[in-house]
Amino acid sequence: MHRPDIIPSKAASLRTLTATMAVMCYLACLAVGALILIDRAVDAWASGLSQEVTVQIRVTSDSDLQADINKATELLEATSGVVAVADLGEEAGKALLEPWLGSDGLDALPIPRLLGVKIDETSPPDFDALAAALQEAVPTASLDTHRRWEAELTRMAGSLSILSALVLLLIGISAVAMVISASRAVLEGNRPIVDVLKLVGAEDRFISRQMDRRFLSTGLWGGFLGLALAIATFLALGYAGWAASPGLAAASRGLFYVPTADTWLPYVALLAVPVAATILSLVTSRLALTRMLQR
Amino acid sequence: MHRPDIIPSKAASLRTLTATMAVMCYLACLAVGALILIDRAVDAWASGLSQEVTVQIRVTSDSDLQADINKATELLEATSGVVAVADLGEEAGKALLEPWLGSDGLDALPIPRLLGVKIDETSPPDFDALAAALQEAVPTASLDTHRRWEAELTRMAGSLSILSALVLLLIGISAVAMVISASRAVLEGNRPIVDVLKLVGAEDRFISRQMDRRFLSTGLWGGFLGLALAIATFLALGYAGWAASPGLAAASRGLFYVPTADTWLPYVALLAVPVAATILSLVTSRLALTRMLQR
Amino acid sequence: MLRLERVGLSYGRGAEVLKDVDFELQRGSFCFLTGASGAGKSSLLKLAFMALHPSRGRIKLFDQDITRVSRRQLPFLRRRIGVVFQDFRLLDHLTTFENVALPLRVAGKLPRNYERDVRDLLDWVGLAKQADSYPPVLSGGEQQRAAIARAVISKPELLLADEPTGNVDPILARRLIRLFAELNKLGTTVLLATHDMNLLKHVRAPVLHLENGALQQRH
Amino acid sequence: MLRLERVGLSYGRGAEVLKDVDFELQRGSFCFLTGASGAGKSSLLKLAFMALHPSRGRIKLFDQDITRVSRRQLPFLRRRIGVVFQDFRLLDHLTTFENVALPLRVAGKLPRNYERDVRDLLDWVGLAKQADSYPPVLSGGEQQRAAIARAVISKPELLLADEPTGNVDPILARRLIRLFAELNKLGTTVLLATHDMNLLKHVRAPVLHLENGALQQRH
Ligand SMILES: Nc1ncnc2c1ncn2[C@@H]1O[C@H](COP(=O)(O)OP(=O)(O)OP(=O)(O)O)[C@@H](O)[C@H]1O
Ligand SMILES: Nc1ncnc2c1ncn2[C@@H]1O[C@H](COP(=O)(O)OP(=O)(O)OP(=O)(O)O)[C@@H](O)[C@H]1O
Ligand SMILES: [Mg+2]
Ligand SMILES: [Mg+2]
Repeated sequence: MHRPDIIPSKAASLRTLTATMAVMCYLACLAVGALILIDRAVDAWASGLSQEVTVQIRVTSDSDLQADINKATELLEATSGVVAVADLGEEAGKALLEPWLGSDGLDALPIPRLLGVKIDETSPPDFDALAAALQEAVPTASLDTHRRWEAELTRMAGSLSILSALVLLLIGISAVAMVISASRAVLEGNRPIVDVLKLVGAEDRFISRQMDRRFLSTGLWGGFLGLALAIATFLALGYAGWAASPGLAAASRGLFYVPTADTWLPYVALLAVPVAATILSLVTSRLALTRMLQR
Repeated sequence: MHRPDIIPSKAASLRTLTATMAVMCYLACLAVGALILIDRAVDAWASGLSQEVTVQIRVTSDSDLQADINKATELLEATSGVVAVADLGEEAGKALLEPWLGSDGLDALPIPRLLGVKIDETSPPDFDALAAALQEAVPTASLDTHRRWEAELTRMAGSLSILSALVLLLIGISAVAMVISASRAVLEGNRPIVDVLKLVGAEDRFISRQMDRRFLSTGLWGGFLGLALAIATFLALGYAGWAASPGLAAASRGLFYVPTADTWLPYVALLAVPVAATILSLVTSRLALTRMLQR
Repeated sequence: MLRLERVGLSYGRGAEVLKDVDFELQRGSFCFLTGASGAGKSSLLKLAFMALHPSRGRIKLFDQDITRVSRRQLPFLRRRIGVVFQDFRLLDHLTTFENVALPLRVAGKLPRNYERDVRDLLDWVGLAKQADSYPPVLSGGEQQRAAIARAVISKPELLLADEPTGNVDPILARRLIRLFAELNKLGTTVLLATHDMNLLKHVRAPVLHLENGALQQRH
Repeated sequence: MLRLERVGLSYGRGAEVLKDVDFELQRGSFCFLTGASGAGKSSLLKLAFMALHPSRGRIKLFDQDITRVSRRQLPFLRRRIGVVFQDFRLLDHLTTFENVALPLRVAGKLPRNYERDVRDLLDWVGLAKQADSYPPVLSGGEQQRAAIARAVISKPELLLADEPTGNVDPILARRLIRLFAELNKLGTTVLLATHDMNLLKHVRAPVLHLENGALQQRH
């Protein structure tokens, strides 16, 4: 004989809890996915870049090349964010001019000297200030702006990564607030039922088991609905999003298909969202129930 | 004599609605703010960039400079994403070499020629393919990679702008779903009261006025709480966020202080969020109430 | 006043609870409605109050066919009727005073015009001390008296009372019956469903008896 | 069985509803509890059922001091008591059958062991047809009978019934009183709060009368 659930499954507050779980898990999964995507993009980016910028020192008729090199090296080494400075030698200078002038007759020219400056990726120096200081100290020296762009990009990507972590955090906090509020409303709505159960001799264990079951099924159903919607969104982005933003689309697909060392990471991280939300809902209801039973 | 509200203000479902309004408005305001920030950043970026890349054509002993120029121009003009091609003349080539070699004796050298290529910002050409094609057709020609980086950055910023609009859209949809669900739960919880009101002779108008009042005050209170939290978050980012990401911090403050032509835009856009959410909540409750009253 | 013509009622697809009920309640009359538990007394009162639609037949109230009356008219018809529900239907978040005053408030009256009346009535039904209490803390009989007070506060033309003395002691019951009789003298038509045989002894009035869905008049 | 010693009860900071109530209910006895509406009958039953704590005094139930019993013991004590609440307290989302079976289910019994008993009892109280209906569609008297069935299904040692016949017709009332008397013969101690003077005539039993918060015994 089928026994109906003692805690009803059709209350309006329970539908709100389901919606809350679904929506908040959806947003959290999107945020987690975006965080993973952006972190990967930033990593890929950073590993593709050299951690060097170059400084060119011109040779003029009235300058002492070696003195200029020493002075510039000294200045660079004293700059925070610079890890190491190396003189790249004459050949590097020739290689620089070759594209413009061809290799013939280069020897006759005052070949500029290049210094390789290894920078700290995590806290790069302020390039504008550095360029100005360099110009001031050694008028023949100039900072290669090409690499500066790369560093700028890396910094921007880093910012983006922080921003998305922040968004994840804020969505997480919001989700926690919502799940707690909705769970408490459900429990509050069940107060008359809890009272009757107490009166007919139900043990606390019995009541919390029934309640846990309801919250567990509601939580998991809502949570995984949200997760499914999030995955659907990533897939939609991965395929339909091509026109709008090819990079985004490829990245979205990459989230699930591209084999990397940590392929399992997105799966685990995304799965953790509905599970964590359900646990939160359960714990909230347990605490409120305990308080309700105590009186 | 004080008359208590006919629709109670203390139901658990009403607290959930307040929380829902606050949290969803918070997230939506954050998304709106981020969208404005990113759009502004992208605009500023794009306007600061020239829409040109350059192509250098070397002079070698066995090449015909003018023929190379013509060939390259032809190829470039046929490339989609290229708007115009112009020969920048001999002086531009000299200016290019000056930083390395100084201005003395430049006349003796085979000065490379520069072509200015105006590109379509919104659909830039594929630079890698273009570089390869150029190399193939005109071995002495090369694409200046410096400007390519800028274009890449612009595209990335554009993607980011699309992404944030997408996030706003998804948060918007989520907020709509949540507000509808929570509003319906509140109305459902008030069904017994609506029934009694009908039985004691209340007109539909009377009931909906009472209900509207409740939803209006709950909605506005929750919505503006969310807005206030969002503004607090921007301010916190603007000041405390400096260390983590100076650019982000400056932008957050810029959202409210920097005088631009559209200074009013963020205020209006942010204000619209709680107002829209409250209207949504009101409309939802009205529709559900009308259905409830009809039976 | 109230006239049922060959009225039938069935809930959902179930059997008919009321079959061919035919009767007329004269303006100014006082009538008891009896019948076994589950006979359909409450259902009949709900029909008269337009809280239910009959499955067939016609109901006339205040000379209007209420099976055809528009939804906009309903509240105004209902304001002319007072009802005591078997399950009271008080609003838990309003005080006894506010519950009793509800029909007046809903009709757009101002507190200063009714406060006095409400307090007097509460006094009469013995709830003066409970005026500012909320229904959940009232005893069963106190809730019932609040429901009665709410039904009569607007001096309705028709009073429908469903088992209005089931939760009060005999002395209070007699007092309440006197209240109904008093109202009746002032012109209110009263239809009172009850199981309490003692009540029938206190007021000489016709008794309508429901059995197997049919109505018989006894005197 | 049940023993109140100088028990006082006041709600919040209000006046005392019960003052110095002293009485003992012998095992196997049958007792009526009367008193005006608001006299404190329901409050006294709630005290006996441990749904309320006395403000002072001591209550002994099954030879245990229930003002000192641990929260873990409460459910087991309550399973030995059947209660009919004045407001029924049925669960609206469970069928009549499930409502009546609730105390058994909660005590961990399996459906195959009680289904038969529940159906028989529903039959006895005249709810066989309503077994699969939900409380909101039951008539007042049907709900009351469901509440009574739930109270007696586990053949409790003590039965507390609060106005258990307020919503049923006199014939059913007599039938229900017979049920209580039958249970009493099988060993259940019965304490029955009522306003119905006719019931008092049907069973010869001592009457406890509450007045001004004090209890007087009448025979
Ligand atoms: N909403 C409903 N849906 C289905 N059946 C209903 C509904 N309301 C009442 N019934 C059934 O109709 C029958 C008559 O109910 P009604 O409440 O009119 O009886 P009553 O005469 O008032 O009984 P009582 O004296 O016990 O209050 C009962 O058998 C009841 O189960
Ligand atoms: N939870 C409560 N809080 C405050 N006062 C209460 C509460 N419950 C009951 N009372 C008050 O205590 C008094 C006794 O209530 P009780 O329900 O015991 O009366 P009763 O004898 O059962 O009356 P009735 O016959 O009308 O059911 C009443 O005046 C009531 O208003
Ligand atoms: Mg009835
Ligand atoms: Mg009582």
